[in-house]
Amino acid sequence: MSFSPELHHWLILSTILFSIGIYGVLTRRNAVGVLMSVELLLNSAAMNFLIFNHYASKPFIDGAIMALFIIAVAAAEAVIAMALFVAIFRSRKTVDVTQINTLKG
Amino acid sequence: MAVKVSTLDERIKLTDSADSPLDTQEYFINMGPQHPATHGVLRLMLKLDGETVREVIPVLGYIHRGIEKIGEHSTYRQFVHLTDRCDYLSAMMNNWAVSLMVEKALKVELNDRIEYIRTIMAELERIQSHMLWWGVLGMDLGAFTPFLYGFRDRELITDIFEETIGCRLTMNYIQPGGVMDDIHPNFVDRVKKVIEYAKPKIDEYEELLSGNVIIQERLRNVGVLSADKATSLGVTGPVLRASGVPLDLRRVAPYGVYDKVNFEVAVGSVGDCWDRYWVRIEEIRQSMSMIEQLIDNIPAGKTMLMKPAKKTVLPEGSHYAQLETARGILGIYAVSDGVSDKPVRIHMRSPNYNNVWSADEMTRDSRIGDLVANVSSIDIVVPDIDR
Amino acid sequence: MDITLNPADLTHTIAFYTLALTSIVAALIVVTAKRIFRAAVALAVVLICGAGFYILLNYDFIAGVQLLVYVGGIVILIVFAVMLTSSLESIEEPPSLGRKALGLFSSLAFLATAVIAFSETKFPLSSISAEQPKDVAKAVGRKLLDYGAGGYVLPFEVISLLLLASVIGAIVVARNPKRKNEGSAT
Amino acid sequence: MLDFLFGQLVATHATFDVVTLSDRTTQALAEDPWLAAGYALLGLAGVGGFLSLLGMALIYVERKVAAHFQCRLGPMRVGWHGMLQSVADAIKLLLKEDIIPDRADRVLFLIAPVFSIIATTLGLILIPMSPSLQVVDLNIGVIFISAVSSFGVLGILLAGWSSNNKWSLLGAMRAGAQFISYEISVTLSLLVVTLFAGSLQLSEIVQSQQDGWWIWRGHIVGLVAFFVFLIASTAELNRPPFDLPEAESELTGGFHTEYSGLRFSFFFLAEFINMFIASALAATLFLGGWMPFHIGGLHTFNGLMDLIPPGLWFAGKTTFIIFLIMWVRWTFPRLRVDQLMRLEWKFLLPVGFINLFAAATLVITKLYFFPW
Repeated sequence: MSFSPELHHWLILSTILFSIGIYGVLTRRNAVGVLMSVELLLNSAAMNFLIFNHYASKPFIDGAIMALFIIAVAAAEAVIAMALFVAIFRSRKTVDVTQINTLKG
Repeated sequence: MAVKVSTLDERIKLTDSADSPLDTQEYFINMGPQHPATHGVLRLMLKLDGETVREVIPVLGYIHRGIEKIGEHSTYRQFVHLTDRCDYLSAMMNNWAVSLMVEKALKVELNDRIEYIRTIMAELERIQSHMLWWGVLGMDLGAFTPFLYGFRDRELITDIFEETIGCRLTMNYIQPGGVMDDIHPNFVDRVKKVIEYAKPKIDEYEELLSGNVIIQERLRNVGVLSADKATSLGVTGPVLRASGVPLDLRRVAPYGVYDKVNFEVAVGSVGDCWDRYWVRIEEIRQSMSMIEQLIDNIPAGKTMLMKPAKKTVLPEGSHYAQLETARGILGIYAVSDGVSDKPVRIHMRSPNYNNVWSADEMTRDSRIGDLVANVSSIDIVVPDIDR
Repeated sequence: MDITLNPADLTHTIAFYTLALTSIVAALIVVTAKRIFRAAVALAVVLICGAGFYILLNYDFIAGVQLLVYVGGIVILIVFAVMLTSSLESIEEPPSLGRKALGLFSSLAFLATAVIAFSETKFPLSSISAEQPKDVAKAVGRKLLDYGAGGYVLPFEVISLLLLASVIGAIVVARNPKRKNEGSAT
Repeated sequence: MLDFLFGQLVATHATFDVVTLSDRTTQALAEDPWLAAGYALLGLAGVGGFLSLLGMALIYVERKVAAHFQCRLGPMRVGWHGMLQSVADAIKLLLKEDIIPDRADRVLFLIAPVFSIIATTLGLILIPMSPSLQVVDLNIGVIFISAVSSFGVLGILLAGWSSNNKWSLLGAMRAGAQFISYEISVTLSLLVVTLFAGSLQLSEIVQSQQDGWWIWRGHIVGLVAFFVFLIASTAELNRPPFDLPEAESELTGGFHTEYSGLRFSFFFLAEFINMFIASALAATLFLGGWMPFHIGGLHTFNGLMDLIPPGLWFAGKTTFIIFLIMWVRWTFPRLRVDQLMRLEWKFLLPVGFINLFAAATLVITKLYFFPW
């Protein structure tokens, strides 16, 4: 076993980041915090695509394109989420997810 | 009629409760007392909704020195010295207002030489005040260069003052019964030279600032003050004239030798910042032409008709005189008991005090940047507000 | 154990572990920081480290996009969201013990499962001699606009539509219905 | 006759081999790790020294230019014609008390200036100053520079937020909104040159201007892109007439209201270096960077131009653009917030898009000047 990064090192790293993201999604009270945890999840997913692209199909770049799509989706998601949070904050004066439990504003 | 006076806390509460529920969060912010755009120690409480100003509450008193109260303990001649420190950019005009009040009360007839010198001095001072204002307006809008241009040219006028009077800012030149001293032999030549020099400079000012597209954007239709609002707020001076009310005491109730010179009263139409800008630029031009008409015709005569050492006692009753300073109408009101050489009560109706309240009217529902332009276009001198 | 590394590999390894450590610590800050703004900054750090990882994997172009879109766009949006919805003094209450336990359990369970799955699986690694395309940016561009087999022009268009829709949606949701006549750009 | 004289020169100077410091480091890494470490150290020290020296020089130049615009002399006391004034100011700033507001978020308050100076440094290392004077030459140079500059604004947002001052917060919000908006226009005009040159690599973009600079080879399109870039990058630099985030007369200094001493000087330095980066980028993309003034086909003329070393060309062009930016600063007043946004979204953005389409047409139809 060598210390220089191989496929499994990379995979474990991205999995750790993903698990941290899961923890954040489940425990964060602030909606913006939840959004940030989701960004962590997306980021580690994009990283996985690139890792597999690099180690499993080097001559092709489909993984890189998937990573690009993930980044674009993350951007769209962040835009919408921000708009929703601002709207929610306007009507409820809070973005605490444990207190936003009705659908009616 | 009882006047309801509310404290600052009450006013804040009042505007706070008007907050629409659960929409956007409005908040208060202090502009000043230390703030570059308030020209001294004026404090403006702003109620903001994001960048939008919902209300402006001027909070006064940070440079209050009790000048009116000190006036009650000093003779009229001593009081003249204090007025320099109010609106320091119209120092001689403040002196003149007190002198006018005393002369009116004592029915002193002045000779033409005194009136000519006073008028020329007042107009010179109006020019330098407007030049300074022009520079400061540029600086408030983010252009630093006009500030130095304005100061450079104003400096030449203060040099003239220094030669004759010995002072550059708080001149204390016009006294009850005349002027402090005769004009310097160089005075006439130098004034002519400066006017010759400054005329093209005003065109340069216009080139630098007036035609600029950003200045037009920043000033046009910003801070509109309607004629009705302006009169009901008691606004005077260029701000009032910009709103379309041609009230200029130099024309309406002439003092000095304003009835002998030709000049136009610059009047705006919309009442926005641009009109206030234009009115002042035009006033500089008019003042120059006035000085040109007067400077060659200064008659000979004495320059002081009342003996300074003599005790000045005004007749019993109240006396009032007013004139047009660079910022508006300055009125001096004094009550004398007919025995003492000191007034029982003295009050100044200062132009800046009334003008500053129009900031709220102008700025409501526009941006912070507009507030700065508005405050600058009102051209306040804070010591004159607080006195 | 292979100690005799050449310097190029050594710098590569050092960079990997440094970035990995930094990004894990920063990610932990993201999910546990009481002040939400600090979490946002930590998120920026995680994403910058992510760009570093992509450079280590030889995907410079994706790293650039990551910095441009994630750090320059999304993080700033999130910072805006934080600024609009909380103040400097607002400190988030820590989650209840139950939630904490639940979160910890699920994340650890996921970690364990995933790691076991990795160690059990034999991935079809490409041979060492396989070469990456010279210019990833060019290759990505060609692939995105290719409408033959293996081309991504349809997903590309869908993504652009999605972005447009989200921008319009965001404007509609965040618009203040009461003040229609005022300029919305502040 | 002249052709005979300069034929030799053309042959030797017509191609420029780009060797960056990072290339040298990677080459040396395989053979001599210590040499590689030496190169890396040299790069670090060079960038650090260059950063502070350039910052001070720019501050001095700015003051002198401002002074001469305003009919005065500017600094004259410290050193010959005030040359050492910046040094004196730097010492003063270093010795000043470092004040942290009582209720501020200390950690963020302390790292905010570091954020912006790091972003600036990362941008600086990519600038090709001459064929042999460039630290790193990434093949995604253009994207990298705009990416890095966009996290400089994160430092500003941090500063504004952590100061716990409403003015700072307003300034930070303005900075964020302004930056995100104008970033689009900058990127659009960068894309025009990328289309022309067919590369994202800065050194290749410079090489592509062998036959003429893009500002006039791409005639109208290049010119429009140049001006859009100049306007939008002035806005990104927070310089007047777009200095709303720190508008002194409105926000008392905006995001850096609460900063003092060394930390303030970091922001100050970052701002000036950013001005250099923007100017250098404009020079590189539109005015040919270190590439001498060439006219396609005229070998004699080109040979003559090659006599001036590339470094001087770069310095001259960059200085010219820096002077332009300073000129604008000391002449124009400031825009209002909504006008700023209107300028971007209703004017620069459509113009940028149309220009990009025009550029694509130009590239397809090969309608540049000197297409050979």
